[in-house]
Amino acid sequence: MENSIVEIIGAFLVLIGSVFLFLGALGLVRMPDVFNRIQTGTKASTLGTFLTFFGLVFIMPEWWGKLILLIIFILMTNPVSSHVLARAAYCIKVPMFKKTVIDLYGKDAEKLFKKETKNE
Amino acid sequence: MVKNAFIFLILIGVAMILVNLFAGFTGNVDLGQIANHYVANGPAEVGSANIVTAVVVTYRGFDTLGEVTILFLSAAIVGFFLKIENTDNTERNLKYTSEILNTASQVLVPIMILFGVYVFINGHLSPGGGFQGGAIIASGLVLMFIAQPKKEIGHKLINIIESISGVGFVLMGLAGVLFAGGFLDNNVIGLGKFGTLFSAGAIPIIYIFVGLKVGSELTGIALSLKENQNEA
Amino acid sequence: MKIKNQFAIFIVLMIIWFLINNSFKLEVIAVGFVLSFVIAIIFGKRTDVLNEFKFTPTAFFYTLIYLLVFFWELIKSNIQVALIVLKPSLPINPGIVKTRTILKSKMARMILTNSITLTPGTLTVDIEKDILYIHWINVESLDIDVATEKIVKKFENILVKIYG
Amino acid sequence: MVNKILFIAALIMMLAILLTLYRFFKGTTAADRLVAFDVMTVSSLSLIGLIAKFSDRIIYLDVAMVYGLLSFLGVIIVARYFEKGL
Repeated sequence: MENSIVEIIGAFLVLIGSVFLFLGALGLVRMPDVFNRIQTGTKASTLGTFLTFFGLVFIMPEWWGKLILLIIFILMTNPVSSHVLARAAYCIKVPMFKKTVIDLYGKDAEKLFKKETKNE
Repeated sequence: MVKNAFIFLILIGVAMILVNLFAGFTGNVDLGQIANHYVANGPAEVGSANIVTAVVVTYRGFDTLGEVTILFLSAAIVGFFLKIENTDNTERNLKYTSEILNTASQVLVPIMILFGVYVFINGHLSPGGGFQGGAIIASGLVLMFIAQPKKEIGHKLINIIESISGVGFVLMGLAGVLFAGGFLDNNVIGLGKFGTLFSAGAIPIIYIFVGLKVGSELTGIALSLKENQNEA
Repeated sequence: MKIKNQFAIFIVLMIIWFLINNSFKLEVIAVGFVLSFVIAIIFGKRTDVLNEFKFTPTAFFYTLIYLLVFFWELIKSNIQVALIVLKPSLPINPGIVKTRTILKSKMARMILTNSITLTPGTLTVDIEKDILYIHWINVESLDIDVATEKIVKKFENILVKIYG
Repeated sequence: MVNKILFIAALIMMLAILLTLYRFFKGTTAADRLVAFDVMTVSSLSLIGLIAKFSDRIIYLDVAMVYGLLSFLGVIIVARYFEKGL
């Protein structure tokens, strides 16, 4: 069966994306504490999903609308959820990696977590 | 050690399920007698590209009305008991949310509501329908409650939308009795061209009412829980 | 001001409606128009972040440049993460540092923190007024100005031109 | 050719999901499990995209969209619960 060169480029993009997803999962297993795990997990899963859907645009050109929408959606929500997650993990005092060099957040965080929204 | 072995056992089990799903999934292809009737006659009689929608809204439309009523009852009961529980009018002070989440939710909430409406308007063409679309709308509003605790939505507005859509659903059913074959018959306004947005007779209109009703009921439950929760 | 908000939401929702439906038939356009109009009126006074974009040719030009810079950094960060994960010794040196930002617009601040989260070795933990708290996988400097120069500046310089 | 490459990609994605499941069960803290859940749902999003291509149905992308929305909302809600902000 014959495939055009464009489709093969798309398929290789999907393959590279899946490799990045795999590396992110490997980082999730190997990294020593929550914050490093969030770092590898977010970056790798964002680029992996982005490349997968971008490759599918090459293979299925008539689906471009929904695929582009999914890409925009992933680029917008994934960093936000990892930021909220990191903040919550700091709030419940998850132990940090023992080789952590410095933590300039500690003093200010005490104040920030006590702040409340007043009903206006 | 025991825990690790246990985790690996679970992982192997999940892997085998995935391989089975991927290798050869053949569903139950033989249809029963009733299912055969629906598949054979559904598209011609109802004009809906999605057989499940045809069954839920037209052939079994009365059951759907009952389900929506049950959901309404549960929402009313949750509101009622939480009102009794919280008699001292203390206002809760909610924790400070991060500014990033606030900004992201301002952009996302209108988009989520638009997507919910898309799901229930296209109910006769694609998977989805009134209940699913209503649930998406309600989750968009839950995101707003979490990320912007200061913003208020009145119970009154939700109740008005809910009552109007409930009455509209029943009126569409009665119109079926008057102008067509029976309660909730969808031949009221003609079937239209098969497979387009304005087709399948009254199904899109009924689904708009069902979606708005489900969405406002679930939002009402979330709102009561948000307002009346005591600090443990 | 409220009219401008509603108009911005309306345009964004119409674009998303066309992307979802992927067709330009008359009935689809009509339904989308009514829907976006109703939602824009309801959310007009709650959503004030979408019209902070400056609608000038310069802003559009710099948006294009921003996208290019962003994707380059995203690819670089993934290669760096892959190299760290694949090495048996795990060469990391983590810590949380402070940086500064001069941006005022809410939308620009969100885009800035999202970009920082997706670029090499950094993760935004919190933001408070003009201070950003950043978890850095390889801490290179504890000084607030050097850290700002290394992490924030490359995006901030472009975002200032887009959002003012 | 294209289908073979996509099949290999799907197998690699399944391996990735299995690895995140390992972290999900191992955990040690609740935050670790939440991170694993986040990465797992985003990975399965691209798997749903591939399944849509294999069975040639665009409507499965709607399913992916709803799945992504609900997983985002779930992560946010559990994280707010950790902060005692609900």
